Amino acid sequence: MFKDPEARIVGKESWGDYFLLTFDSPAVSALARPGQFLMIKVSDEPYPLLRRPLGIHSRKDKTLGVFFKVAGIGTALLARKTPGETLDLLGPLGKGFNIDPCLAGKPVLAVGGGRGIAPLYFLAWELRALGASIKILYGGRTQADLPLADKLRAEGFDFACSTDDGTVGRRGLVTELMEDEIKAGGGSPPALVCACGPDPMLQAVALIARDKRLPAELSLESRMGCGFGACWGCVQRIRRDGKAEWIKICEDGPVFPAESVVWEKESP
Amino acid sequence: MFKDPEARIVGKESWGDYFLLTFDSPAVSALARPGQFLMIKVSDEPYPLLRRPLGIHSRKDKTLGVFFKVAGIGTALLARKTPGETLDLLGPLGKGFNIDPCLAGKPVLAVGGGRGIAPLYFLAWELRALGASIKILYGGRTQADLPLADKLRAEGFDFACSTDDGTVGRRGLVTELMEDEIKAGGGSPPALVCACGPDPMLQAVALIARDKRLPAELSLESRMGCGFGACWGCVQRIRRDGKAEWIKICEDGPVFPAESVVWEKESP
Amino acid sequence: MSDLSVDLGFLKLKNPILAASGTFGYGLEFEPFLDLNRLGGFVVKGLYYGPREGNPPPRLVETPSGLINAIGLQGIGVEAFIAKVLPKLQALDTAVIVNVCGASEEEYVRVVEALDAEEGIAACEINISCPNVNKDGACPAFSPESTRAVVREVKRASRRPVIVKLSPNVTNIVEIALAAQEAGADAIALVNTFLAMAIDVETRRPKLGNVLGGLSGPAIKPIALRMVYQVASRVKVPVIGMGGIWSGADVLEFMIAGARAVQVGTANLVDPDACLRILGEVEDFCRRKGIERLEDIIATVKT
Amino acid sequence: MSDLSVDLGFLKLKNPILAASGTFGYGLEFEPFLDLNRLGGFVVKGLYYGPREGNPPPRLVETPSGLINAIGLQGIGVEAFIAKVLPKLQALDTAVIVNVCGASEEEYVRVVEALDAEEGIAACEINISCPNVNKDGACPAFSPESTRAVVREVKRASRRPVIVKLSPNVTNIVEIALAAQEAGADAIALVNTFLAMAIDVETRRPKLGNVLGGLSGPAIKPIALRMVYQVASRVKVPVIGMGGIWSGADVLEFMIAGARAVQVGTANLVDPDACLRILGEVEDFCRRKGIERLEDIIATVKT
Ligand SMILES: Cc1cc2nc3c(=O)[nH]c(=O)nc-3n(C[C@H](O)[C@H](O)[C@H](O)COP(=O)(O)OP(=O)(O)OC[C@H]3O[C@@H](n4cnc5c(N)ncnc54)[C@H](O)[C@@H]3O)c2cc1C
Ligand SMILES: Cc1cc2nc3c(=O)[nH]c(=O)nc-3n(C[C@H](O)[C@H](O)[C@H](O)COP(=O)(O)OP(=O)(O)OC[C@H]3O[C@@H](n4cnc5c(N)ncnc54)[C@H](O)[C@@H]3O)c2cc1C
Ligand SMILES: Cc1cc2nc3c(=O)[nH]c(=O)nc-3n(C[C@H](O)[C@H](O)[C@H](O)COP(=O)(O)O)c2cc1C
Ligand SMILES: Cc1cc2nc3c(=O)[nH]c(=O)nc-3n(C[C@H](O)[C@H](O)[C@H](O)COP(=O)(O)O)c2cc1C
Ligand code: FES
Ligand code: FES
Repeated sequence: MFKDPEARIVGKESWGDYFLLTFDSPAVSALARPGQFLMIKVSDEPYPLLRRPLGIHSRKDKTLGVFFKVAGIGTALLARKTPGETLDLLGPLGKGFNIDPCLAGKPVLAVGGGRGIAPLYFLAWELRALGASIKILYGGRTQADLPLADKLRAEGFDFACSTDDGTVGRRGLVTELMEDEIKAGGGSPPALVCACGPDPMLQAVALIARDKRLPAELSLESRMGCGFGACWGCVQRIRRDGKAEWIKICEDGPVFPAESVVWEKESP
Repeated sequence: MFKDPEARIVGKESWGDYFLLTFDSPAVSALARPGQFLMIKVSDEPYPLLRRPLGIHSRKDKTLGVFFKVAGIGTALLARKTPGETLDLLGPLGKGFNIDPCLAGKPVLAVGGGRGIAPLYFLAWELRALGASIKILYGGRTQADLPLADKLRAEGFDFACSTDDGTVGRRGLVTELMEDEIKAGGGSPPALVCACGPDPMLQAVALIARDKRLPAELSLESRMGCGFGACWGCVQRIRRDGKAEWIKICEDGPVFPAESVVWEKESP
Repeated sequence: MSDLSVDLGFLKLKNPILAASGTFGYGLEFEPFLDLNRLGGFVVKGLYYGPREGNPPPRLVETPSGLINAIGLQGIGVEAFIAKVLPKLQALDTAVIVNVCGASEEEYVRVVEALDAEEGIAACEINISCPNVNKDGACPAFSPESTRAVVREVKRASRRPVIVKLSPNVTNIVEIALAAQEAGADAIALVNTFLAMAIDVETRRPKLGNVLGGLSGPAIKPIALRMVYQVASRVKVPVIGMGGIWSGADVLEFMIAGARAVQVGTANLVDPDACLRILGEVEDFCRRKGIERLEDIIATVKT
Repeated sequence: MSDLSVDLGFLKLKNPILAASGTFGYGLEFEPFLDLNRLGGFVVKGLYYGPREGNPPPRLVETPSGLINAIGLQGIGVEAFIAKVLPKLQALDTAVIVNVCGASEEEYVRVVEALDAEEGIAACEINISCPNVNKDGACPAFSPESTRAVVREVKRASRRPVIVKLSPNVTNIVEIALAAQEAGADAIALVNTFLAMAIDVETRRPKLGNVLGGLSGPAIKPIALRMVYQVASRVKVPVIGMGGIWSGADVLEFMIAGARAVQVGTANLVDPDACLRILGEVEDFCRRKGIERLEDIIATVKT
């Protein structure tokens, strides 16, 4: 956990509202694990006030990448940054996915909704390096929400996608794709399901996993004040030792075992 | 008085902390007079909150120019704008210099301190067009504060300058240069002195003008809320009909006859 | 087209957007920038009986997402207003509200009485909450007793509806609002500015000639909204909400919290056509959400 | 090198920069980012006697130049603090201050008594001003009587210096500060957060699980500074100023207004090393201005 006030941006790609920034950050990169995230400063002034949390999307030598969708003022400011400029970031933060070495040779399913693909890409590379047989399911509202599809395919990942409107891939939800996939897998169910995306999607993933008795890890989101455990602003209800508590997502998460997450009926 | 929300920037020059932006704003340009100013939006967000007042520096057909020194966050943001982007501005605001047609053929002295040169450049062009014989005195702390010197000379203006440190021109204050100039002029004192610059300089100009019985017009600065007379935030003590009152600089100024300005002992 | 009109009981407004006192001059300053008749209405700059000098400059300091002002209610006084300004306002087809100031109960009454003889004024807004007049920022809206006293006298003297404008610089805003209602206020407007200060560290002098001033703008919106919510859920008279409104969404927040109308202040200084931009954003929201009558959203916050 | 130390009477600080309660965890969370021993000190997260659940999320909303929080003082309670955290803090060479909470006078006393037996605590800061606990944001710091009552009991029970932390949500901050002083407060800290609210216009729900929360950050600085100025010019005990401090210049503003020390809150969340950056800026200022003893600038505002 470091502050790198001057991570130099070395690359930028964009697809509509989606952006990929890569930057040199040797110290943070050396420690980064899939599922961990960064808190990135979006302004030198106290407006917008807070850093923005973004998952670590990729690592290559000393270089890290973030992949994000413009959601408001903070991500919009970030999207204006160009190579040569620097980012001020804290990281790597949180605990990330539980990558057990004995996943080698086993099937793993990574399920990403929209910008939720961000941390799964890093995860997929690491799992592949480990020798796991990873399959990526990537869903969005429409084709424009799947900007990484071509890349994933080109890089040889086993890959399927879905869109709500059917413009590409299976028409429907990515969780329906997930059910198809498990059904098709037949005798060899995934040894682990890793998912990141909007809450309703994660809730559906958790249900399917429970139903099929699959171990699943979910990467959650929440409003973050600090990102490193100091403010207690980011809590989610998590069940531990049978007791549900408000647990800090930034410190103990953002990835939690699916069965430990207690979903509120409606988020207020 | 208009709002032009989309004045397209067509040119940019810079010299250290000093910037010149030119932009198309046909409606505002058509009405602009020397000494008038613009209120320019520096951010789309409520931080920094207020527009920034800048004098009209130049006009050429439908194009206006502002010349400014980076003084803080607002001018720093403005300095980052590039040709192709647009400015949101209100203008032309205020009353400007009193350019009497009978100044034709007569000597006029324009005295500018630092960024105070900004409105005097526009004034000089208009007076020259009118046939007045304008001489520009341009002072600053050091050579770097006189970025327009070469241009003024190249454009054939009668011109002298001073710096506090003597790096270029007369060593000393621009008001000392002004006294020299008046002395040298001998029998033909200026028919009008126009000045813009920091308060102490304007105060000195006012004293010299009173002493030598020269009509003088001073362009004042103050913190502005609106720039168009609505908030009463920008007042300066002005004597009118023998009575000193708080007068709005943005509406009745920013240019006032030197003898009408009541100087506070110290500005708080 | 959604119906944007709102009914204050004593006054029906075309739409809920009023321009706030002190940030809209006498209205006419804005004619180059917008059609005044499209506003719900506007509140003119605070008027004492006689003309007032106001405070020494500097009168303004910008702060993060905020503005501190210490104008000190410089103005022409009610007689000059009636003679020179009001005739021009009478030609308008929008609600003109006069912001009434006074150094004493008697002065409030004198101003209201002078206005009573005139036409073309929709209501008086009694400013018992200006922080820029007394040295320590104190004002009648600091206590229920003095609130009640001023409002009662003004109500007795005025034939017009009386809107009472409250200060946010109090412990219990509900108690003050209830006092104003009890004394006969036809509506409650809140908030006026927050008593504030800034110091120039180079000179060690206050950045305002008056030392203290009033903070407005987006910085204060979350506090203002809280107060409007608290008051609206306790009083029966209509509440006019304000404080940092910068967008249509801000207007909707205040209305959902319980305001029947809103005032836009500091935003007018930055964008003289802010009220109409904001009105457009409210319209777009209603269209997008299929809201037929804007009034239906008032006080619908789901807590 | 200028002398940056400040003397609170009961406690000498290396420098005036303290990290504020609730924004600095239990201190240890910041060790990866800065050397805690370089701080003037820090105030740990508010402690009740027992562990507390805190409020349902969302607990944070960002606003223009501000942050509303409604954490609701989730925490481990004083026993776990003493057992698990305090031993690590005792190894530090900086002033560790404990922020004490209570649902009743008795609870404040119990917490203070539990801490009294321990070493390595420089002072207790009595939090009588948290807006996130009662439904309407009310707290003891809303009235001189309840302030006096809590402070008196705590002073009686504690062998340690007692700093009393006030709420800005009051009409007359000086009156509350005087009450705290009279009841024995060794220092006054102000301000806690401003009671605030935000509404999601799409869902019409409050953006905070707790409905109301407390506003902090640069947005509130001008109001906080005004209150520190008012209080410092009236009380005899040292004043610890805070609210929106983001830079060295902000620290100097508070000190020139009369604060002997300051606390940095929200800035720590954005920049875990904010306190040291700010300290560096204060040092630079002293060097540039030739100030030998930082204490010399306290309460030097020229009004
Ligand atoms: C651990 C974590 C990892 C994330 N990783 C990614 C990623 O890799 N790619 C990506 O596109 N997005 C990611 N997000 C979501 C991203 O942080 C938000 O989209 C972003 O903060 C929105 O900021 P904004 O200023 O653009 O929007 P605004 O709506 O203007 O933000 C307003 C406020 O709400 C907060 N906020 C709004 N939405 C969210 C949210 N969903 N989660 C957390 N805070 C929010 C912001 O921090 C800010 O304080 C992640 C969120 C978390 C918690
Ligand atoms: C009528 C008029 C014409 C001007 N013309 C020019 C010009 O042509 N070129 C130029 O370089 N400068 C000019 N100025 C000064 C210019 O407006 C300020 O330098 C600028 O507003 C500083 O803003 P900032 O955000 O960069 O600095 P900041 O210090 O961050 O500004 C803080 C606040 O103070 C106000 N402020 C600070 N200094 C001044 C000042 N001297 N006058 C008015 N407001 C101030 C700003 O508007 C802002 O609200 C003019 C000022 C006025 C009143
Ligand atoms: C420059 C200025 C002058 C003001 N003058 C008055 C006034 O004369 N009477 C009054 O009741 N309120 C006055 N106010 C307060 C506003 O009407 C409004 O209550 C406050 O600014 C909060 O709204 P805002 O944040 O939208 O500006 C003034 C505010 C500003 C910024
Ligand atoms: C997330 C958060 C939690 C806080 N928790 C506490 C607390 O436990 N006890 C307390 O006295 N103040 C608490 N505060 C208030 C701060 O200590 C401080 O008084 C306030 O935030 C103003 O300072 P700032 O603007 O620098 O943040 C908290 C503030 C924030 C933002
Ligand atoms: S974001 Fe601050 S504790 Fe998690
Ligand atoms: S700046 Fe508003 S009246 Fe002059």
